[in-house]
Amino acid sequence: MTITLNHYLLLAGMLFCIGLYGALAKQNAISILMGIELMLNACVINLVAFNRFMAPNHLVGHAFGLFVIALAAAEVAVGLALVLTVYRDLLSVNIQDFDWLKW
Amino acid sequence: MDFITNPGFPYLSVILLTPLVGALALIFVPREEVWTIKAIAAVSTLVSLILSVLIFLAYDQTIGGMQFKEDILWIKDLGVSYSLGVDGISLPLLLLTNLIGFSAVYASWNNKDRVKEFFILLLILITGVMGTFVTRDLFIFLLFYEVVVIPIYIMVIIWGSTKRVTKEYAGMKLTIYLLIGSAFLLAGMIALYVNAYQLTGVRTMDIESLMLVPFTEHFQIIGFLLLGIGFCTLISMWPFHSWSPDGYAGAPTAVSMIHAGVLKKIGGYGLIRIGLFVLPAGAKFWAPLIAVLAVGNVVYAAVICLVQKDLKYVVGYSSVSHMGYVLIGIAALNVISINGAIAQMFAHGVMAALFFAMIGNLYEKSHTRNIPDFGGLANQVPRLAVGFMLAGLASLGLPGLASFPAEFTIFVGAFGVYQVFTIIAISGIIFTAVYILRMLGNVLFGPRQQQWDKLTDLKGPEWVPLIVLGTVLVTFGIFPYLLMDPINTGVTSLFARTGLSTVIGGGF
Amino acid sequence: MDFTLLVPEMFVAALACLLLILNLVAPRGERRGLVIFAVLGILAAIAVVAFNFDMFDGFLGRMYLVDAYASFFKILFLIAALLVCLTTMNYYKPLAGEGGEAYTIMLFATLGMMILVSAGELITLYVGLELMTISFYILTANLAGEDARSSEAGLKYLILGAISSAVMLYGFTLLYGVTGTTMIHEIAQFKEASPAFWLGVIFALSGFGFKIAAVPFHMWAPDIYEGAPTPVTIFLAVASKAAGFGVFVRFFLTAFPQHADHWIPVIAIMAAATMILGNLAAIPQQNIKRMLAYSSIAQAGYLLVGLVAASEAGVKSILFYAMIYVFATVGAFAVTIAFNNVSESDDIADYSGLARRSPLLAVTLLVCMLSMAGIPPLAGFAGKFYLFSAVIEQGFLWLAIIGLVMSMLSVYYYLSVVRVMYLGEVTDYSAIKLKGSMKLVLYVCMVLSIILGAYPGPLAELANIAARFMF
Amino acid sequence: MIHFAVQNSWLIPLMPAIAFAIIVFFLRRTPQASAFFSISCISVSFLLSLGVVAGVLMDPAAVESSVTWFSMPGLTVEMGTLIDPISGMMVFVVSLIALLVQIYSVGYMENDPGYSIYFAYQSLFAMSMLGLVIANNFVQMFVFWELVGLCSYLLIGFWFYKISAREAAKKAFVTNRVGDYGFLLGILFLQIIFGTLNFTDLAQIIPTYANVGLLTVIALLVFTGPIGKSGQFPLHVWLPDAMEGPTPVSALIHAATMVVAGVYLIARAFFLFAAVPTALQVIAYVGGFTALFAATIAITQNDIKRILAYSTLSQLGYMVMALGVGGLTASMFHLMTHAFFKALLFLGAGSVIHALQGKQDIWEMGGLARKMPITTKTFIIGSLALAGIFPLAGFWSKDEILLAAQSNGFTGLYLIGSLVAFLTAFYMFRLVFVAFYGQAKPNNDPHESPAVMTTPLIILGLLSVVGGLVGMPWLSTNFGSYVYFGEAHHGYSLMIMVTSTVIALMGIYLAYLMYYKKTISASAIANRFKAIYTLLYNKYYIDEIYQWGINHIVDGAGRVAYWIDLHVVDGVVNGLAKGTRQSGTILRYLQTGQTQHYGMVLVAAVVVIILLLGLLDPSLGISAWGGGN
Repeated sequence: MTITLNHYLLLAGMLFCIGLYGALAKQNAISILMGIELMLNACVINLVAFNRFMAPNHLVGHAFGLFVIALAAAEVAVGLALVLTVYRDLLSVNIQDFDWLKW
Repeated sequence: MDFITNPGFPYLSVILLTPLVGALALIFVPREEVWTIKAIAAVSTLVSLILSVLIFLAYDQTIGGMQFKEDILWIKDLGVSYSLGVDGISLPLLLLTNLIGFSAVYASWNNKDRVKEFFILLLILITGVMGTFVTRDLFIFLLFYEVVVIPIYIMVIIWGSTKRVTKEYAGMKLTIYLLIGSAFLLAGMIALYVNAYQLTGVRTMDIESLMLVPFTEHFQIIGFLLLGIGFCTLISMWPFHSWSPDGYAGAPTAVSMIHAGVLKKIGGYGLIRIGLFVLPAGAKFWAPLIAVLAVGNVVYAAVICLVQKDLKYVVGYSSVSHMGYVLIGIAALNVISINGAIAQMFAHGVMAALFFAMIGNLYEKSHTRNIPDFGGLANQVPRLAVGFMLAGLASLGLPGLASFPAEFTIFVGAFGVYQVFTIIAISGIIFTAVYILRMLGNVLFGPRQQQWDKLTDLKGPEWVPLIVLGTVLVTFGIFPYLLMDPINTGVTSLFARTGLSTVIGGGF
Repeated sequence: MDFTLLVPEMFVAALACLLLILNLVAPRGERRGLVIFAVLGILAAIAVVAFNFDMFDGFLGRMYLVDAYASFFKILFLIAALLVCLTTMNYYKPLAGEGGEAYTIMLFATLGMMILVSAGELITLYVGLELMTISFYILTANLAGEDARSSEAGLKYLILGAISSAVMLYGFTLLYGVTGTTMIHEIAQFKEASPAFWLGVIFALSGFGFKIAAVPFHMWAPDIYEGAPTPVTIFLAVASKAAGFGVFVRFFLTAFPQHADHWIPVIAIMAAATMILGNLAAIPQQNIKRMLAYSSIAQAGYLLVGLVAASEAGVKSILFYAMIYVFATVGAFAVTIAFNNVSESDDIADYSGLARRSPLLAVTLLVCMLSMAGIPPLAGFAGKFYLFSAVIEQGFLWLAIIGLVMSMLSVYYYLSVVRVMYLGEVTDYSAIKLKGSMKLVLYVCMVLSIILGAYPGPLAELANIAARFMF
Repeated sequence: MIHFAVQNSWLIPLMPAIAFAIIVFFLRRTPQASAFFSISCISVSFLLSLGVVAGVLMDPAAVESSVTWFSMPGLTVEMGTLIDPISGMMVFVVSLIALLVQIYSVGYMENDPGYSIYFAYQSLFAMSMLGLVIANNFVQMFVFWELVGLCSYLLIGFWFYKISAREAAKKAFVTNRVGDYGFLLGILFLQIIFGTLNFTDLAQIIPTYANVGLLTVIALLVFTGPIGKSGQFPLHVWLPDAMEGPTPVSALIHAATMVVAGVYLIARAFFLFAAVPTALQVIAYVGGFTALFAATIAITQNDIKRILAYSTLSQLGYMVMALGVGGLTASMFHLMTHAFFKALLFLGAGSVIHALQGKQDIWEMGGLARKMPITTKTFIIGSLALAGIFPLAGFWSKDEILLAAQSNGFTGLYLIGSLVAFLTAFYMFRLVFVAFYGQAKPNNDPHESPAVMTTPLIILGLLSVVGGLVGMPWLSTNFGSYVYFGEAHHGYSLMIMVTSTVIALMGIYLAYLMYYKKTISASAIANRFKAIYTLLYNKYYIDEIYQWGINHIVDGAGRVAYWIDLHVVDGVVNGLAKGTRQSGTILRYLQTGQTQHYGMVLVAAVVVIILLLGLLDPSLGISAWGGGN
């Protein structure tokens, strides 16, 4: 069995869905951030796989992937800082507790 | 009148902008200087009034068409220009606006609460209404129309009165109702504009140019529907009328005067100038429906007037009823009926304004508008009673006052087209007589009541609305050709220009 | 590689860094000098952009486009940043570290937006987007502030923003995979639409929809607008939204014009839903910031109408409306800042009698809100006229009717505020004192809202020039 | 002078118009000056009308002139004058009676606080009535028709502080409006069909118009105007109530001039009615019925003015009936003589009321004959004239009417006419015997009225005596030689003259027995025919029926419509507003504050859009996705 594009895409798709599930279902803010990371990683896999199979002449997909990794790191850095602040205010990282702003 | 036909002088701009200049000037007057404030308001409206009377007289009927034109390109990419002009249709309405505007200033003379703001808003209101009648550009027309809505709201909620409904409710209802109507209007106008551009390749908002655009019949029907919803709401066509009695009841006197007197007429004016002359096939398609609803207006509202207890509600519903005549005149789509409709708008405007001025004056002194509270007021306030009588008699279409020639012309014009509807509508003259005389009788006549002995009669500035509007009612009633001839010039020349009779067919 | 094309961006980046350094040097708590510095810098940046307004060039091929369209938006962002900086002078709460960091981050967000609207390629676009968004996370949370609501808003924004951008990114990868390119104009040459391609389009749509807070991607906006410090809310509502539109319009009109028949109806429905929901949900609000948040959702709906037109006139109308929307929104929110400063309240009920306490605030709020509602002769009317005439030209009469009716309906809740201001019971007669910078903002917003409505010609001409580059 | 008057007959209504304007604007505070000015102006009108009459007598051909009031393509409305024998006669009668009544009013209205304004109204009325009379077209007729209605309203309600006056005025106007509605419709039909409303033009066109059915409808519609104005059944109810006005007003407006405007209209437009025999028959029977109907009521009434009012109704019915049977000459003749003696009777009644400080019940009078000799004599002359006793004015004109009815084959109407003649004589002399010769009441202190009031009485008394002679059938050139439609014809029937005189004398004798000799007990008869008496006394309950209709049907419709307006029309509006607010509230609470809900909505929205695109447009192939590409 050879690994084709479809396998990579399937993997990425599954990863994305798992990440999405995590982001939407987990209550712990840290876990949610991790879910988001998974989604972004799925994108990276997609990019790299597409680059390899669909347009192997350029390395645009790889470059894109690198940018995504960097930006994901930045995002998570800010995210963690925010979680800390919120924890300082509410002594909780449970996302369901944060519903002061509503209606 | 040669001096006034000097083509270079922008008479219409001066007429239009003088009240606005007055309003700007008022901003810089300290609020304590009540007398100065009133004087500025009175002078600025008087200037407009005098000039508009001069224009009315100087308008050359032998030439007809748009005169006193002014053109400044305003928004190039939309094809909008600040273009003014009056023809036989707008001329009477311009005069009407200024008559009522001037009277409204005096009708508010005794106002003591936030005088400065009141007169600023009033002058803006007058400018806005006037603008719709003198502009030849669709965009500017709409602009002026919508400009007036917000000042009215503010005036209602601040200086209005709460009776059956709160003034907040009345003001909001009036505003939102008219604005939503104007949303359809706006949509229709934009569609008109866009369609004309697609057909001719020229972006123009000039109403007279739009009249010559060959719109498809399908588009005309949709376009007229949209415009019609807007205009018919404004002219309070059944069943879009319920803002009107509540609104007038809540509004301060001056606003009621201007609203019932002229603002409402923008609906009829728009229906004629834009609905009818720009979209004749659409007008033809919808005219029967308008006629039916107009009959509803006349009879239904007149019957409701019978059981009203509040003076303003009587006049409010009465104006709904009278607008039915205007609508049926428009729906009949012929020169005679439209002449009549425009004349009726003028006559009703003067009459309704006079009525509201008198009611306002009475309310100001008695703090009630409840008809059963009154009785025998002619004993104490005979001058006020004269005003009431004049307005009431004009309302029931008495010959010798301006509304009779107008109504008669409408009837003649409409009768040939919608016989049954017109017959039903004319029955309104009976109901009108009943409720008007009942109201006049119950308020003015009967035994003297001690509680009203303290009422003071019209005096000083309070005379002005009665004198101005009463004179107009009588003058145009005895010499109706003064009013009818210019209107006829305007309508016939537009019929000829747009070839309307060939599109509409019949009706002649 | 003509680096001169990047002068505005580099200027703004430099300004941001300079501010950061200055902040270290300047005494703690000193805000005034920094703001003046930032304002002057931004003015210079505007001059730089405006100087090269009517040009068309690409940096690295068409990777980074410098054209009038981008310049128009850049000027808009810079104006917004300028006005926001001025409003912060009056903002009582500490804003991101008692000093300059907030301005630095704001400028970085501006930089992100500038990159975003110039992006001709997916990677650049994504980077610009993230630069803008991440800056906003920080600004929203107001890390230096004590307000727990800001923190909550920041976290919410971060989570939702990250999810949305991940979805969008996934869409980008699909597009890249299907077409084999990240250049937007090259995607346009890809005529055959496969399911994967459409997934990519829809995912991208969701991402842009999120940025502009269009229904059904709008859920974050009211909470975040309410929770964020008001100057940030302004910036978010005005600049971020405009940036979203800038890239949205460019991306969709450049990349997918040949599929327009399919995505335009979707956007039309979104536009209609946005206008309806935004206006209806604003009606029962009691908090003015939240009300304005819903109102700004509705504004996004109007702007979307221009995209539905997908024509030169449509783009022009978006540009025009986005610009006048800046003044209306900044003006309205600035009033809430000034009011909050003395009353520490955003409840509409507390605005009672504002007309007596400060006529300027009341009139500005009135004018700006009515401009948003599209009442002539204010700017919003002209803007709506452009928008709806563009869309009617394309045959979407129904959308125009919905939009117009909804905008007239919006007068209802705007006037409710007006009623409170002018008629409400007055309990506190003390006049509200305003700082010069705040007065400046208020006057600018009010006067421009009137002038641009009464005489929209020049701005419309600029928008027209800019829009021409899209086709 | 004569030529001038005929050519410038527009001056006749103009004079009182000037008086009205001057009094209203300048003379309100100087009562004597007002009266003087008003009377001067009407005198000028009277002189001019004398000139007109002379002119007409010299040359009966119609003289017409007009100016355009307003015009437009398809509609030209004129104001003009049409002087021919009919209008000449009317101008003369109207200006004469108006002049006499104004003179009389100087005495009668003395000390009334509204003295000036009273004369202003009188002038306004004179203007309107004269304008109506000389009208050369239907619109002008209608304009002045309405204006006389207005004057009637104003003068009935002159003492507006009396509730009864206020209500009577309103009733008069509204009832007339009902008639005017039909009249207006008729005018509109004429305008639409013939394109002109000029009498002369229409007289040319109408006989050639083929659609008799439509013409009948038009004629009947026009006839509703006279039904209202001339108090024909069923719109007669306002006239008795109109007696609330000052008595000179009743004499002028509600007896001699305005109420006959309807009759005059039919005569003026006789070319229309003559073309449709069916309409004429209707008119004849309406008139005959009214004549009888009102006379029966009159015999039971106790108020002196009301008796006269019902008498007026009855006589108006006579005139209308005369027109209906084709006797235009007879009708016009009776119109003129009736104006003389009915004005006389009203002014006489006014004199009595004046003397008794406002008492109007004939049973409270009595014994006036000795105290008020002039009034009594003139009143009796008037009564005899009304009863149709030879050779007084009423005799000639009534005989003409009966003759016309009989000779044109309306035997039933002839009998009714004779019966009415009997009733008329009876109720008039019931009035005379009770009021003037009955037992004097101790608390009354009557005295003869001043000369300014008695002079008009004497003049009118003279006219009542000799006024009928102009119509003597034995004259070769009499009234009928000038006033006629079609062909003038002279004729008389001695049989009718004798029988009608006998019938009238029987009526007088019966009244003499019942109310002077009291050999027949009136109350016994009343008790005997209790039901009929009550019915008559209550005027057949027609007012009550109308009142019920207005209260329940018209106002009921108003209440229903208002309910609909509040709850349906406004209900929809308010409901929409409420619905909008509530949907806003629902949307508001969808915003739960839960971050992950928002995220789910986001994802769900993406899914929905995928489905939407896929389902709506299968060509995109999204619906087939799932199997991969």
